[in-house]
Amino acid sequence: MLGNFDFDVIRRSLPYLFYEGMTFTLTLTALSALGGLIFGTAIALMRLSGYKTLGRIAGLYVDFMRSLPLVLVIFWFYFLVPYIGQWLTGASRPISVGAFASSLITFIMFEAAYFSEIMRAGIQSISRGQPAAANALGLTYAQTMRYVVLPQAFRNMLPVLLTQTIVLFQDTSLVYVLSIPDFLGAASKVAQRDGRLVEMYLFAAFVYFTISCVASFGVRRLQSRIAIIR
Amino acid sequence: MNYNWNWGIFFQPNPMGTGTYLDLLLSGLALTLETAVLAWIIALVTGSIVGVMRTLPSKGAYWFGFAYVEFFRNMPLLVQLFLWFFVLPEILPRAAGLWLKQLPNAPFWTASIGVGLFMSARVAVQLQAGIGSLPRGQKQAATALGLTTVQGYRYVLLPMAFRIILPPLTSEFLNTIKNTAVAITIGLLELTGQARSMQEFSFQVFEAFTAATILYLLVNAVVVTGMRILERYVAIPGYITGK
Amino acid sequence: MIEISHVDKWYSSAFQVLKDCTTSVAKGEVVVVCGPSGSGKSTLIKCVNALEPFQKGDITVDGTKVNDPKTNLPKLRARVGMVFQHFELFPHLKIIDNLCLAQEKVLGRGHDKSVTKAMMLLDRVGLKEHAQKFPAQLSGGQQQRVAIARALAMDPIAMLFDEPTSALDPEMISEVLDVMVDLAREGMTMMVVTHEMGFARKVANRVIFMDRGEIVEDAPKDDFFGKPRSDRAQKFLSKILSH
Amino acid sequence: MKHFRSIGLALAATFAVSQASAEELTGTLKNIKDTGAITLGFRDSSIPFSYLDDNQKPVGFAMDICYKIVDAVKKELKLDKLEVKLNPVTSATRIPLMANGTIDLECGSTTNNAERQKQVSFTNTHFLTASRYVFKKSSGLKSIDDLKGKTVVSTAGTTNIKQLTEANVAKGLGANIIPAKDHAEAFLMVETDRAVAFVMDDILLASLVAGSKSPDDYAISKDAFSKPEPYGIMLRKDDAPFKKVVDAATAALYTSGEGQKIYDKWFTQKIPPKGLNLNTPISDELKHEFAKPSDSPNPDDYK
Repeated sequence: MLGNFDFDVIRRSLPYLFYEGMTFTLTLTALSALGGLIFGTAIALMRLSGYKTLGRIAGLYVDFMRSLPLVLVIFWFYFLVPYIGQWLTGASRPISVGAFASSLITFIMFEAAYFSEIMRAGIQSISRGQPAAANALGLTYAQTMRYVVLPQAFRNMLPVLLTQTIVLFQDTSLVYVLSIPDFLGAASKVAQRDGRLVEMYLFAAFVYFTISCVASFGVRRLQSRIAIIR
Repeated sequence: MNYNWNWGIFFQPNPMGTGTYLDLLLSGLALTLETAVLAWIIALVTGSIVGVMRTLPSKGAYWFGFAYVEFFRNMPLLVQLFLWFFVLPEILPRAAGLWLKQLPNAPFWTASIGVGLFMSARVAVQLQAGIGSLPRGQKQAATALGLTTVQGYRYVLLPMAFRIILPPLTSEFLNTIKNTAVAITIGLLELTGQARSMQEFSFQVFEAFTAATILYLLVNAVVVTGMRILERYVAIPGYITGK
Repeated sequence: MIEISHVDKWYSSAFQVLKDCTTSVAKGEVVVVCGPSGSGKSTLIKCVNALEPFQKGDITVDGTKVNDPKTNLPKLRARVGMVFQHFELFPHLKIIDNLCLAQEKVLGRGHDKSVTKAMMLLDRVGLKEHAQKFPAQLSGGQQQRVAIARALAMDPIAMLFDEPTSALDPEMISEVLDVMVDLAREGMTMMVVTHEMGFARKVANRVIFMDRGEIVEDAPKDDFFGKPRSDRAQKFLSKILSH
Repeated sequence: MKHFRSIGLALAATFAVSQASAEELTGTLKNIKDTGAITLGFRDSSIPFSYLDDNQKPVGFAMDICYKIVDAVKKELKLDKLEVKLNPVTSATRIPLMANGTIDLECGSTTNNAERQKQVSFTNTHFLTASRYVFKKSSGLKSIDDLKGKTVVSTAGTTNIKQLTEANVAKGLGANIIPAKDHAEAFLMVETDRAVAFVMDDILLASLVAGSKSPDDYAISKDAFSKPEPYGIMLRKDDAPFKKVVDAATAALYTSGEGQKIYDKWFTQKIPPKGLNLNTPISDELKHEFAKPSDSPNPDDYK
């Protein structure tokens, strides 16, 4: 069976797969991770703020997002984001949001729920003495968080955050359902056009596997280095 | 908002002739649960075997477990489903491939096995961590009493390890349910898929997705409650696990 | 009964934990092993029932060579009772089930017979009324007595104790030692790693002193406490007896 | 009805330019003017209407028509520059994406029917096609009834899957219907024996077969699930000024004979990516429609 293998189809489509597909995937991953981290940290701080209502709203958001399949959330946001934009800006008609922006918003909102749980655990892992000491020095709540608590929480949680980012990298492949040409979408377009499923899907699997493997190997190295420093 | 709301749509007949649109969604929910349960059984069984292998002193078993977990953890689920659904039948001998492709309910079986194996790697990691968290003396005590390795795992290590990892296993089970939605890409008409069909046939996008969302939330609540009860049921008096 | 001859053990090529250890325990004899922490005494006792592998030398228990690959280790271990520093009761099993598990699974005893035996032994260590409790509901001293009963339920030909009282609060030490003294007086062959010199004085036949993986001293009790020959043993004794 | 429409059309064609400039801009036109951009929805594999060529750029008959519309819009709004954004859509996403403003025109093979007109609008018809199924000759299928108990695929969100589902119920076929994301994926299901038949508009089936690895293996059913139905470029509902411009542009295109030229380019000549020739000369019905453009969803209006 492998005799019919057409490696040439991979070679011919490499520019498209990587310049368009992989660029889309990696940009989406990086920006979503960044946005998800910022938004997730905000949610974590809300949950730990001590304001009951604020904490409850944040908690509900996290539970809500974590109850839904990503595929459903992707559909939701793809169709809903323009209306939200209209509502936010008070425009007379839905705001046109492109495929990339829409996916980006989706992943930021979705991943924030997961990043917030990580950051919450990170903040809670810091001994109570730290904020107490910061307060004793006269730092405000915001300063305590900004200069004392969050940097430590972030450093402690860095390996977990990076692992979650690898999961996110894999999850971005789900924009396939919207026919958006991310890496997998691009591969499947070539696969279907040329009838070369076996080659293209095996190649896509290989690429995702290699990148994730190298990345998680790096995270493990980082983890053991952090373990030594502690 | 320029949109015609119509919440009565759920009680109108669906074009499949299987009752109302609500029935359509409920049939999707049933398929979601069936797929998830079968996938979960596969994940638990293979995940446990692999997880145990990773704790055995044998180098070979350890490396097999390691490779297994890395293989299934480093590829998107969607890609794995494509491998099982589109690629596997093509690289098998023609007759076997054809048989596989013409199986009735091929998407269901592919999704169950695909999601099951994907989740098994996560179960394996959890179980390995659970076993690792037990005091080393437990294994030695079992060995000193003359229990074989199999008996030691069966009667001593696994009952404790599974109790310890019950909370993370709960979220992995919830992930399994959610992950079945990825199988709409291979034509499985589970809850998200049926919500999408409803949207396509009735054009009532937001009603369809709202209903699916509510159903997922309900399933989540039921599973979480069920697992809490299970946790309480298997809790050991006087022994505090984790939290 | 237990023959240890020229045993060497390394963890890595650089770190030798046992150096040419040779000693023996005769039938009905009680031997106390003592020495500073890290001296290899726990390792030595764990080598006796092959919980720890060793690279050189031989250990024979009741005529069976421990380090022979053909030896059925579970069978051998079932005949040698072992008590651990941290008790290592199985937390998910009731006290009675802790005692019955190995009887049924290893010795193949019937359930009723195992229960009768277990109850008899629990009665003997004074814990009959706790049979239906879980380990975490018992105090440390009670748990260690259960652990002794669990080992005895296997009808061992010899008992190994690995610092059985060192994890206990002071007020619980004596209840455990009392059980051990009774056992010694009944003629059980015992090898005991402990710092309890009172116990050694009372029932030991011989005392072995270890330091840095070596058996420095191996003498009858009275000789050991009367006129220890080595500096190291003298220093050790003066330290632990000074209070 | 038809009469009324053609009057409206004539009016639109005559007064579109002067009216729009005199009035305050609203809706899509205002948005296009404000942003200087128009977004076209395109399809992956609706050959030859809207599909990706070798450079993964969307091309096709409907794309050409859309670019003509874009020119008209540009002229209408007196813009020097009009950026054209392209957004991929599937059968399942095109209607929600039109409704939520992501795309302004959908350039593909979308059937214009009364039900969809409740959600979106269509401009003048650019093609007529009936719903049939493709199968491998080796499977020996003949009629719709032969699909009994078989696995049949169609594209999610199309009128075809709906017609198939309805036929399945009405005729008690008990066929197992699988939805696919797009036409190429659906055809692949038949090619790899996952499904015995793919129900779709016959023109799309014909192009998929022609472009396949071994076109001789496939045949298209004589039986149809529907009368020939009209395809239209889709636009947002309740946006009369924009529709006026689009209708005028397409009407002008079709009546001038340029429509026929574009048609011939895609249906009777070699097309990318593989130099395929579909050899499908224009039908009498469509010729008639081009002479008198109409946006009616009723198939009977095109006889």
